[in-house]
Amino acid sequence: MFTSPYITKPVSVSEIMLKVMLALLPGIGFYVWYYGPAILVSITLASVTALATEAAMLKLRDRPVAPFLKDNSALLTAWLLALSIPPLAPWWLVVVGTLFAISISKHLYGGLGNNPFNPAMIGYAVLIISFPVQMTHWLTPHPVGHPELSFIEQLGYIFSGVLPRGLTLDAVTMATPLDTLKTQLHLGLSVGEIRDMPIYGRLAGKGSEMVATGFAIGGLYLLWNRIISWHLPIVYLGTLYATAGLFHVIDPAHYVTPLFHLFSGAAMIGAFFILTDPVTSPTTPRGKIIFAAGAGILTYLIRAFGGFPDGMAFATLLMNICVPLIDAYTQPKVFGKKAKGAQK
Amino acid sequence: MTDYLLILVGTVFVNNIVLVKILGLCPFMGVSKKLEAAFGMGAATTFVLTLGSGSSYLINEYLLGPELAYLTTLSFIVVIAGIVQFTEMVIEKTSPELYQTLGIYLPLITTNCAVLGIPLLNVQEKHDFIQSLLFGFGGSVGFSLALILFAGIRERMEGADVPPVFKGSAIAMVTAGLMSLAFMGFSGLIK
Amino acid sequence: MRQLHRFHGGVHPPTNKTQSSETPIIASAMPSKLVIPLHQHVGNIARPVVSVGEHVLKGQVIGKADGRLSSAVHASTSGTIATIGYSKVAHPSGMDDLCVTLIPDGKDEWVANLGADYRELSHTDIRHRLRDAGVVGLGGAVFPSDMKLYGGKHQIKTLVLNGAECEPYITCDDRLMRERAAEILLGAEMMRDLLHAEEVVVGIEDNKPEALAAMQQAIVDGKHARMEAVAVPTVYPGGGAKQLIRVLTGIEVAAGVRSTEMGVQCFNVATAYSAYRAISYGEPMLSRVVTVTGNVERPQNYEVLLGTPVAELVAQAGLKSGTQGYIMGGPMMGFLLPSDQVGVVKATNCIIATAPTLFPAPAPTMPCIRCTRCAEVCPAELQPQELHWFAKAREFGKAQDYHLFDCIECGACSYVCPSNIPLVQYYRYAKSEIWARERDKTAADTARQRHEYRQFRLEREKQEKAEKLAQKERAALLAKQQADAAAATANTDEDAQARIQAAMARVQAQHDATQPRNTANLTPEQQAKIDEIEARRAHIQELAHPEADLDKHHEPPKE
Amino acid sequence: MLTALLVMSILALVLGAGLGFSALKFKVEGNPLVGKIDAILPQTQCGQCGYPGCRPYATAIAEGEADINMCPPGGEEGIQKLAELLGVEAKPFGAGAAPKPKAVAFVDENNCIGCTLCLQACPVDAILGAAKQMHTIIASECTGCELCIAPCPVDCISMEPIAESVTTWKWQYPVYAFIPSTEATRR
Repeated sequence: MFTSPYITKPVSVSEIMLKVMLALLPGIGFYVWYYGPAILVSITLASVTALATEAAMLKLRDRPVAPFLKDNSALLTAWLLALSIPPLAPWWLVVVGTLFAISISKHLYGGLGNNPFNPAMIGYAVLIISFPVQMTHWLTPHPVGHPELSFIEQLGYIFSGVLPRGLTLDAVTMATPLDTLKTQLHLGLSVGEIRDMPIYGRLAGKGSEMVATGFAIGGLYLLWNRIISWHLPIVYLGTLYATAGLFHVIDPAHYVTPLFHLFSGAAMIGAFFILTDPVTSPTTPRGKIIFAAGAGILTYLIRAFGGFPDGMAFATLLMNICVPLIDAYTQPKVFGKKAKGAQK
Repeated sequence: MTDYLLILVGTVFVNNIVLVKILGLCPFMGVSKKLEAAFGMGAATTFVLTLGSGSSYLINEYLLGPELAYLTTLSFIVVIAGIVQFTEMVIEKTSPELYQTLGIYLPLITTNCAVLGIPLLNVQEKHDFIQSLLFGFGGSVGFSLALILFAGIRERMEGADVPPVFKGSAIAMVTAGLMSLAFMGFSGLIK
Repeated sequence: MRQLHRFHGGVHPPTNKTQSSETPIIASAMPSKLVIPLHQHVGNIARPVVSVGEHVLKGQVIGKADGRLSSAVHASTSGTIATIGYSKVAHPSGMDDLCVTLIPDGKDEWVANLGADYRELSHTDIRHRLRDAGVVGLGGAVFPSDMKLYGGKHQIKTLVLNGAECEPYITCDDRLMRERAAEILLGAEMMRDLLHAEEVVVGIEDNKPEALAAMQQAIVDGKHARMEAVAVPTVYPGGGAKQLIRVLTGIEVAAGVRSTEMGVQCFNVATAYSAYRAISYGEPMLSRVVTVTGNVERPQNYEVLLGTPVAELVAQAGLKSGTQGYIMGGPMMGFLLPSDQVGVVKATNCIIATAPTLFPAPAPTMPCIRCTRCAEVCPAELQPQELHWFAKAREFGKAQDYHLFDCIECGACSYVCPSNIPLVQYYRYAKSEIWARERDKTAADTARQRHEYRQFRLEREKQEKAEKLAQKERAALLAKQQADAAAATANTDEDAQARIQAAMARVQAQHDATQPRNTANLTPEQQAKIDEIEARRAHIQELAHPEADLDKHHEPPKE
Repeated sequence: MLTALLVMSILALVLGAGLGFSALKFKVEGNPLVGKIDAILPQTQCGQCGYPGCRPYATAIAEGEADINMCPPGGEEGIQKLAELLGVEAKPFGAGAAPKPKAVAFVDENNCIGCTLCLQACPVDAILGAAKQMHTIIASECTGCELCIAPCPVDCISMEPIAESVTTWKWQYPVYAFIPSTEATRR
C-alpha cells in the first residue's frame, strides 16, 4: 500500500541527468571542431567503462542493475571525466580514471546520492597525481597551425601509442594555455609577452576559449530550465573573476586578466557542470554561495600559486569535504521562526 | 610578519599534519564519529600542542642545549604527558560527557605522533620561540580542521547505503585517503 | 483592497475540480446501516451512552464527550442500535476502533432540539452547546471547535475563514459557499463574537470565482461589517491554516504556537456553517458535505449522514469498473481507506474512487540526489532532503533538530521529487517513532518517581520501626530496672519466669477457645495440599529473593 | 651524565608539583554520568540486569563494572543510546536476555487470595490491595517487570501483552524497492 501524495510531477533523475548531458553538447561540438574527433573516442571509452563498472558494482552490492544504469548518472560522470583529461590520452588512462571514479568514489559510498566527493573530479585527481606526464599532452587546436592528425591517426595513438611516421608527440601536442602561462611566468616573462604567443586568442587559449564558451551556452540552457540553481555558477565565476581581477589590478605584468581565467581550463565546465552536481554540493542557498565562493578562491590560488596548472578539480574536492559542515551551519530559518525573539 | 603567516597557512593547509604528513592518524580515526567529540578533541589537542611546542622549545633551548640533545625525545614526552594529564583533569571536571566520549583517546594524546612530531620538527627546522609556538598552533589547527571536516563527512555517511563490508572503519579509511588526495591540491602553494 | 502576502514554495498540481463543482449538493440516500465511530475528533474518545437494541432518535447523543478535549457523537438518524463494538474505521492504520452500528428505521425522527439566538446565550453556554453538538473542525483536523473559540487573555484581531480548498478534486467547500453563504457568514458572526475578533476575512482561492462572488454578495446582503471575502492565489497548500493566515495577514504562526497568541484564529467555512446550525437550530453534527469523485460516473457533492458506509455512498454516484480503492481526502494528503464498509466521519471531505488510469502506481523509488526541488516547494521552509536523510537512517534526534515537527505533511515535496521518494511517509514514520519514544520516556519518568518514592517510604517505615523498637527496648529496660528494684525485696528470677509462662499458656488457651482454627479438623488430603502450597511458597520466596542480602531494595520490610 | 639526571629530575619535580596542585584544584566529586545513564534506562526496575533496579545498574555502568547490553526492556534502542553516550561500540544482547514485547501484569481476580506478597514485590507500587482483599494492577503504572509473578502463591498473575491501538499505532518505515528488506530493517 502506498501513501499520500498519490500524484507526482512527471520528473525523474534520469531525465535531469540527460538534460545535463544535452547541455554538454555545444561544448563537445566546439571541442571536435577545434581538436578533431579524438575526444569522442575518450567519451565513448569512458562511457562504456562507466556503465560496465556501474553494473558490476551494483551486482556486487546486490542492488537492482537496470534502474540505476538507466539513471544516466554514471554516463554523466564518464563524460565529465573524459572532457577533463587530454583527448589524446592513452586508452588505459581513461579506463583507469573512470574505473576509480565509479567504483571507489561512488559505489563504496553507496552509489547514486551517497558519495561525498564528485566522482569525476576524484578520477581526474587520481590521474593527474599518478600519471602527470600523460596528463599534460593536450592536442594543439587547429587554429594554432600545427600538423593535424586524422581521426584514424588519433585512434592509432590512443590505442597503440604509435604516431604517424615523422611526427613526435611534441609536434602535435602542447601544454594547456594555463600551464604555458605558469611555466613562462616562472621563466621570467611578463603576462603581455606571454599573451603574444601564438597559442593565445582574444580571451584565453585559441580553441579552448571557444570550448569554454560552448560549455557556458550549455550552462545557460541548464539555468534557463532550472536544472541548476544560479547560486553555484554565478557565485563561482564571480569570485574567480573578482579574485583574479584584484591580483590583475595590483600587478598586471604577473597576473593575467580575470577574463582569461574564466575562459581557461575547467572554469566554465566546472561552474556549470561540476560544482552543480547536487549530490556533492550544499543544499541551502547560503551554503551554495559559501561553497561556490570557496571554490572560486581556491581555484585561483592553486592556479596562480600552486603546483598544478588548473585548480578547478582540487578546489571542487576541497570544498566537497566541507559540504556536510556548510550544510549543517547554514540551515535557513523555518516558517514562523524568522522573527527575532520568536519562541523556539 | 609574512614569514609567520606563511608558517601558519603552511601548517594548516599545505603541510596538513594529518592529510599530508600522515601523522596522528590514531585519534583522527578514533574520535571522528561525532562532530562534538571532534571539536573537543581538536580543542584539547590544540591546547596541548601549542603549550607543548612552546615549552619544549624552552626546554630544548635553555635546559638541554646541544650537549644534552639526546634527551630531547625523552624530555618532550615527559612534558607532553604532564600537559595531557592536566588537560584530562580539566576536561573531566568541566565536561564529563566530553571526557567520556574522548575516552582512551584523551590520555593517548601523549602518544599521538603528531604531538611529539611537531616539537621535534621545530628542533629540526631550528624555529625560534614564536615560530615554534605558531608551528605548534598551526599544526594543531590543521589537525583539528581535518578532524572536524572528517567527522562531518562521517556523520553524514551514517545514513549512506555503504556496502556492509565497508561500513565503519573501512569506508573511513577510504574517505581519509580521498581527503588526502584533495589536500594534495595545495601542494606547491608554499614551499 | 487587502494587502496579500505570500508563503514560500508551493506547487500547482492539476486541480480536477470541475468534474464535481458544477452540480448542486444533493442529499445522499438513506443507507441500510450507519457505522458511527466514537472517535471522530482530536482528543479523548467519546463514552458510549446507549445500549445494544436501544431505539434512538435522530440527533440523540450516543457518545458523550469525555474530558476537556473531546466531543460528542450523535445518532445521524432514528433507528435501532445493532452493535457497539470494534470495526474498521477511516484511519490510515486500517485498525479497528469503537463504533456504534445503527440500523435506520427510515422515519428520520428528530429528538426534541432547541435552537436559540446566540446573542441571548452566554459565551460559556455557547461553547458547551457546541461541544455537546459535536462540532469539530471540518477542514480535516477535526479539532473540537469549542476549544478553539476561546481567545483567553489574547486579543484576537482577525478571524480567518478558510474557503481556500487547495487540494485537487475536493469541491465540498466550494459548493457550500455557493449555496449556503448566508449561513456560513452568520456562523462567522457568532465566532467573531465569541473570540471578540475585530475583523473577519474569508480566503478563497481564485480558481473559485463563483464561490467568491456568492460570499461577497452574501456579505453585502447580510450587511456584515468589517468582513470581507478575498481571492487568494491558487497554489497548493494555500489552504493550510498556517499558509492562509500568512497570505491574508502576513503573520507566520510557528509550529507549536497557538494562532490565538498571534491574534488570529482560523476556521473552515463548513465549521462556521455547522456551528451556526448547532446553535441556531439545535442541530448537532449529523451530516456533512462530501465530494464523491474520481472513477465514478457522476462526480458530485452529497450531504451525507455521518456513518454512511463508503460503498453505499459511491454507489449513488455510479461507480465505474476498475476501481481499486478509495482515497479519503485529497490526493495530496488523503489516505487509502482500509475497506469500503467504513463509515463517513466528520473528517471526510472527499472520497475519491481510485483506478490505475487516474492514479498510476508510482515509479520505482531512487536514492535522493539532493536536488533540493523539495526545499524549493516546502511551505514550511524546511530542508526535506535532510529530514529524509535522517529519518531514513533513523536518526530521530537530528531530524528533530532540523524541525521535523514543523512539517505539515502537505506532500508538496513528494510531489516534485524526481526520485519518487515517499518523503512524507518518512516524516510520518519518524514522527510516530518520536511520539512513541516520548510516551516511553514519560512512562519511565513516572516509574522512576514512583520507585524512588517507594524506596523513600520503605526507608521511612524501617526507621519508624527501628524507633518503635528502640522505644520498646527503653521501656523494657526501664521496667526491668524497676522490677530489679522490686526483686531486691521479694521475687527471684525463676519465679518471674514461671509467672510469664503461665500467662502465655493462659493466653494461648483463651485464643484457642474463642477462635477455632480452620486447620483444626483437616482431612489428610487437605493437609497434604496445604503442605504442598507451603513448600511452593517457600520455594517462590527463595526464587524471588535469591540474593536477599545483597538485594536490600527488594527486601520486603517485614523483618 | 649527572647533568642529564639532574635535568630530568628537575623536569619531573616541576611537572609533579604542577599536576599535584591541579589534581586538588580539579577534583571531581561523584559521578555525574550516573544520572545521564539512568535517564536512558527504561525504569522498569525489573532487575533483569542483575542489579536491584535501574539506578544501581546505571551506577555500575558508570563505574565500568557492568556492560551496556544487560537491559532487555530498554531494547536495542537502549543499547544504541548508551553506546552513544559512553562512546563505545554497541553490542547485541547476551544469551537469554532478549527483549520481549511490552506487557502489563494482570491479576486473575477469581484466584487472588489477597496475600499482599505481590504488593511487596512491586517496585513501583502499581498494585492496589490489602490483606485478605482483592488485588488489582494499576495498568497505567505497571512497568511490566514481572517481579510480582514469582511471589504469587496461587499463580494468579499473568502478563498481558500491550496491543497496538489506533492512538498508539505507528507509521511503517517506507520500503525501499532497491534495498532488500532484510537489509533495510537491519541496523
